[in-house]
Amino acid sequence: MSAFPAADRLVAGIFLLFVATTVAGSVLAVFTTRIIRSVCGLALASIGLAGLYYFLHSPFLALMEILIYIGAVCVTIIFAVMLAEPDEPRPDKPTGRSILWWLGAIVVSGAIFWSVARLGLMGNWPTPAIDRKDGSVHDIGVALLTTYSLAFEVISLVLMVAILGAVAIARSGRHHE
Amino acid sequence: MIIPEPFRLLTSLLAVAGFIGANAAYLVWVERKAAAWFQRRAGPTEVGWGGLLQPLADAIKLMSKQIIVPPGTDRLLFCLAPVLIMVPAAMCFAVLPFSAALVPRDINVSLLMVFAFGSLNVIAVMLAGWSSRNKYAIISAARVVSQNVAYEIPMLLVVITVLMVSRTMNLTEIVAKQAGGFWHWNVFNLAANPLMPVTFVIFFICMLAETNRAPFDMAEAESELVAGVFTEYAGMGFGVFFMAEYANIVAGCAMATILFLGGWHSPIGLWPGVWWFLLKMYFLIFTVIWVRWTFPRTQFYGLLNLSWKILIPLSLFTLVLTSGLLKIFGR
Amino acid sequence: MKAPFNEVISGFVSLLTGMGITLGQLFRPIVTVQYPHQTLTMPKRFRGHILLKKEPTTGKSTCVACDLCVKACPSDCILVEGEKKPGEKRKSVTLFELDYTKCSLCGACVEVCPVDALEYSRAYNLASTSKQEYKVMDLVKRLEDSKHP
Amino acid sequence: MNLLHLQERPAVYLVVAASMLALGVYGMIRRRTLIGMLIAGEIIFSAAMLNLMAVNRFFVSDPSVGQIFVLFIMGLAAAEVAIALSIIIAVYRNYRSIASAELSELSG
Amino acid sequence: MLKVLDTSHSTGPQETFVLNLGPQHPATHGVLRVKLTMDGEFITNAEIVCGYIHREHEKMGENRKWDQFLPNTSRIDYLSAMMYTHAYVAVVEKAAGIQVPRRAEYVRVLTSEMNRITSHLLWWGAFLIDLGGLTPMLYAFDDREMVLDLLEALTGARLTFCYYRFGGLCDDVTDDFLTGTRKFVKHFRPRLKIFRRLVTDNIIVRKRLEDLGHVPAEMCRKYGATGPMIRGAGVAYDVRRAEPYSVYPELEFDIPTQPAGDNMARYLVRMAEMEQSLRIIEQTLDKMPDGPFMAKVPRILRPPAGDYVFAVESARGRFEVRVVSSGKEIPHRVRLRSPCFCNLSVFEEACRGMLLADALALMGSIDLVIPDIDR
Repeated sequence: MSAFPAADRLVAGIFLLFVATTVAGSVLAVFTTRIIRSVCGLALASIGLAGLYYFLHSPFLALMEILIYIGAVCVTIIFAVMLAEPDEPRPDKPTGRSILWWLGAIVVSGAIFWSVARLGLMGNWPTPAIDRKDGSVHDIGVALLTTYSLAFEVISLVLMVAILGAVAIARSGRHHE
Repeated sequence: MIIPEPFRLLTSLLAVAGFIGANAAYLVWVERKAAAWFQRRAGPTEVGWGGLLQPLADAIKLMSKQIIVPPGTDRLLFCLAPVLIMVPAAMCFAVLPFSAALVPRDINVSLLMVFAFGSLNVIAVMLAGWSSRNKYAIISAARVVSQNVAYEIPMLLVVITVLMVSRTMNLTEIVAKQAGGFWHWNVFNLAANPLMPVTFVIFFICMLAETNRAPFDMAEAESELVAGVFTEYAGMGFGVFFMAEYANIVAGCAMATILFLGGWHSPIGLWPGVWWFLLKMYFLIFTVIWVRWTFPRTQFYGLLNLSWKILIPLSLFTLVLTSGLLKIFGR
Repeated sequence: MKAPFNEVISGFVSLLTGMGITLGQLFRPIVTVQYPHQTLTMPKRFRGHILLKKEPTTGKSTCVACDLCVKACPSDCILVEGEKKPGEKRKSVTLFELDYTKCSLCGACVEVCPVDALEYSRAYNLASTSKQEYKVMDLVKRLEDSKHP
Repeated sequence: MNLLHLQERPAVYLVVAASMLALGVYGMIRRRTLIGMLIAGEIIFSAAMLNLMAVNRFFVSDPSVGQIFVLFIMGLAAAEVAIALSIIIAVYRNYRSIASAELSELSG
Repeated sequence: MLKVLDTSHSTGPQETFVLNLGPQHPATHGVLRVKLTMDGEFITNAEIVCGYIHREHEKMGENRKWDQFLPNTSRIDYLSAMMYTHAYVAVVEKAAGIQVPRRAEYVRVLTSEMNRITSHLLWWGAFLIDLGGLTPMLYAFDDREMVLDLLEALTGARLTFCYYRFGGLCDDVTDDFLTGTRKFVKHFRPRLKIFRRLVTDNIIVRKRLEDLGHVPAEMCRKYGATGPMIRGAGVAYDVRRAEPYSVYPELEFDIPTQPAGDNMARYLVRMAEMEQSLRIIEQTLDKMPDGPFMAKVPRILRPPAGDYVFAVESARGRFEVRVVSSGKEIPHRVRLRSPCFCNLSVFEEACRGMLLADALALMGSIDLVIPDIDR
């Protein structure tokens, strides 16, 4: 990397781009009224997140994020959007109650952001390790099947149950057969 | 030979872009010529010698057309979709090893990278269909999603089989392990799994389905859904989808070559090199074209049945078989 | 258990057979005509639009303007005028207009002609930038302009 | 503040995660359809994952632990999406709507 | 829990939408419009809207002299022009009491059967295009062009032949034509085998056709569907045998039937019919008598007053012409019963509950010629 001119500036730029993508994606996902755009926001946030994972020395997770979140979660959500309604109902005229809700949401999320961010910034963290080796795919695999094998099995069980449950729920409403 | 990093990056970027562009343009020509010859016609002959400048003429024609965004569409997504479809295809090329030295970017989990970005494809097609707000396009988009989800599964299962045999996620290493004669190629690696040729066929079928090629071209299905998700696209908007289709085919065939056909290794173990890679890849691409001009389209549910009832059980079976054999005989 | 398995195998074989056939066709010569560069010669009986025949001796039409073709035409697309020139027994044609935009190329006029004055043209790739050219085709003028005997 | 080495400061990641969490909570409250709420939920999941990864990268000795946990969360998120969506579709079939305000049958 | 979510008695609005298929849609082969009410990809109702190219052929027949209607006959169903002309010519001959020379009858049967082959070949190619296979059409056209070249050399036209006249033919057959036809028969038999291996045996085609698009014999009778439709439902109804005309009684051929009534049955019937047509062609070539090709016919025809009906088996089914003569130069009434109209009317009932793609395969297997529907 050292041969690259202005390498650190480029890297910083890319990093900021990923941060911006993540936040912008989340904002889009939450604020837009069209659900399909909201899914796009989620996909965008996932791409940004994948980039951040890469900066956190975990290319494996970055790719898994893309594979699972965009390739699976977003696609499934879009599929459900196609089956159900595409758009949220247009907001009616702001009534006192809805303004109250809106204010409440702003306050709650603002409070959460302020407190968590404050905790992150001011928290009494140990000195961060700057140059650490990344956990290789091999290490992850070994750890999955030794130390965390129980969790691994539980996860596979959860996924299995989820598949069966999804099939059962989705099938019960079918009236073609 | 050590090339300074920025130049290496720049050249590989340019080379990948050029490779994709040239392939997308000239595969159109190849497809038209091959289709014509399969049908005993002459194909493009007018522009340039043997119609060789036809892609250029097509591009000029497409670019000179007005880009129409019909009213009622979701403008942002409608315009974004053609852009979005080119990106994952291009990203895949960033890690494909053309030969031992000719790798744009050699990363450790390149196999995962190809499939992660490959799975983005469906989102773009889907957005194109959804944002068009056209009934044909929406039906087609729904088809595409269920098709791609269904075929992603056997494809990944097959890839995991290969992964277990070669024990690495690095594409360069996967190819390196297949050195020395065609009997070392994964497709003929019967010692690891006697069903290896079957897994190759499964991979090839899934690749056809993932790239929405005939006989699985549900995205376009021109006799049923007019032009499917592309119905509302005009001019270069359509042209980009067209190019992305070929870029995806090239990526898919390159992956099949790398995973199963020994990449840049020659069948007799001598003179490895990039030409072997290209030869195998273009042969597979020709096969893709050949399949398209031979078969009619499958039914939509026939397509899902094929995946869920035949390909997934088969690929699961090969996966279990491989792991069993590996457990028994070890390495 | 066996039947679906057999179906998969036989289905796969049928696919390969199909691919074999198309590959066989790939190496056979092309059968299409490269139109602007190659053109077809029409068979003798080809029914193009009608023309007035040129009588080799006089170089003129034998049409006697009897109006039978006008009456036979199902689409009303022929207009014939003739005059009796002094010193001749029969009328001779002065105007023979074909409205080709209405003509259905049925050949009723040719068949009905008592003096065999009409023939079919062999032209099949007609094109023009103006409709008028086919709206009124003056066959007498064409006969006079034509080079062949 | 030096912009050049932001990527090596844990606080940046934590603030990004906090913002995603807040956005997710806001979405959870404000979205009026089930799918919208599900998406907001996914944002919250992502915030948690980013937090875990940041802590894993900077403060934990074994680098694979955090990655494994994030993998688990991804698996759970996928399972959650599958279940949630099938429920949403079932609800939609029943009520022809996925607006949460209209699903008031259980509220008595 | 699951019971609560059961939606079989859902009270919400039905989730159906209307899909407008045509008038310009790749699958309708012309200007036909079908309004489909869809539930997802399933068709719940279909409404056929035809008439986009109605040309009043019947009225034209009533405004022209008897022989001036002849060119029209080959333009109703332009794919079986010979047979349609045959029906009209024969009904007028019946009315006027004209005896047709045997040579002319043989040539009529010969050319009609060649026309049937061209029609079925075009259907085969177009049907495969409906199914998404683009190559077979070119192979079919390769062979079809050979027949059309022969017929063009004989009649002067490739599609709208208009070759028959009251009392015979407009011109005699040539030796070139007869030898060419023999050559074609020899060439075409192996081609049919190639077609079978390329398409009929293909698993994708079989999966798309077998057991789909059922049109049982009952339904055919209800709507008056004939031709390959009813023969594909197991009924051996063929006008060539049921109401023998011309020299068909002297020729040996089978009426291919298939019991299943699905898309595949109709497909197989048509493929078998091409082979039977080849048989008929061979026999007519062998038995071709010498003699005149035209009977003596008065120049101006005035058939005696009366009501005359004549039917032929066109490539798509029973084509019937009914003429009412009032003893004048111009027919009083010309009525055309075209097979496509009746065959198409089956579609509305048969496609209910089918998937869109299968319904389009069904539509293809009906073999529509839109001008024949609208007339």
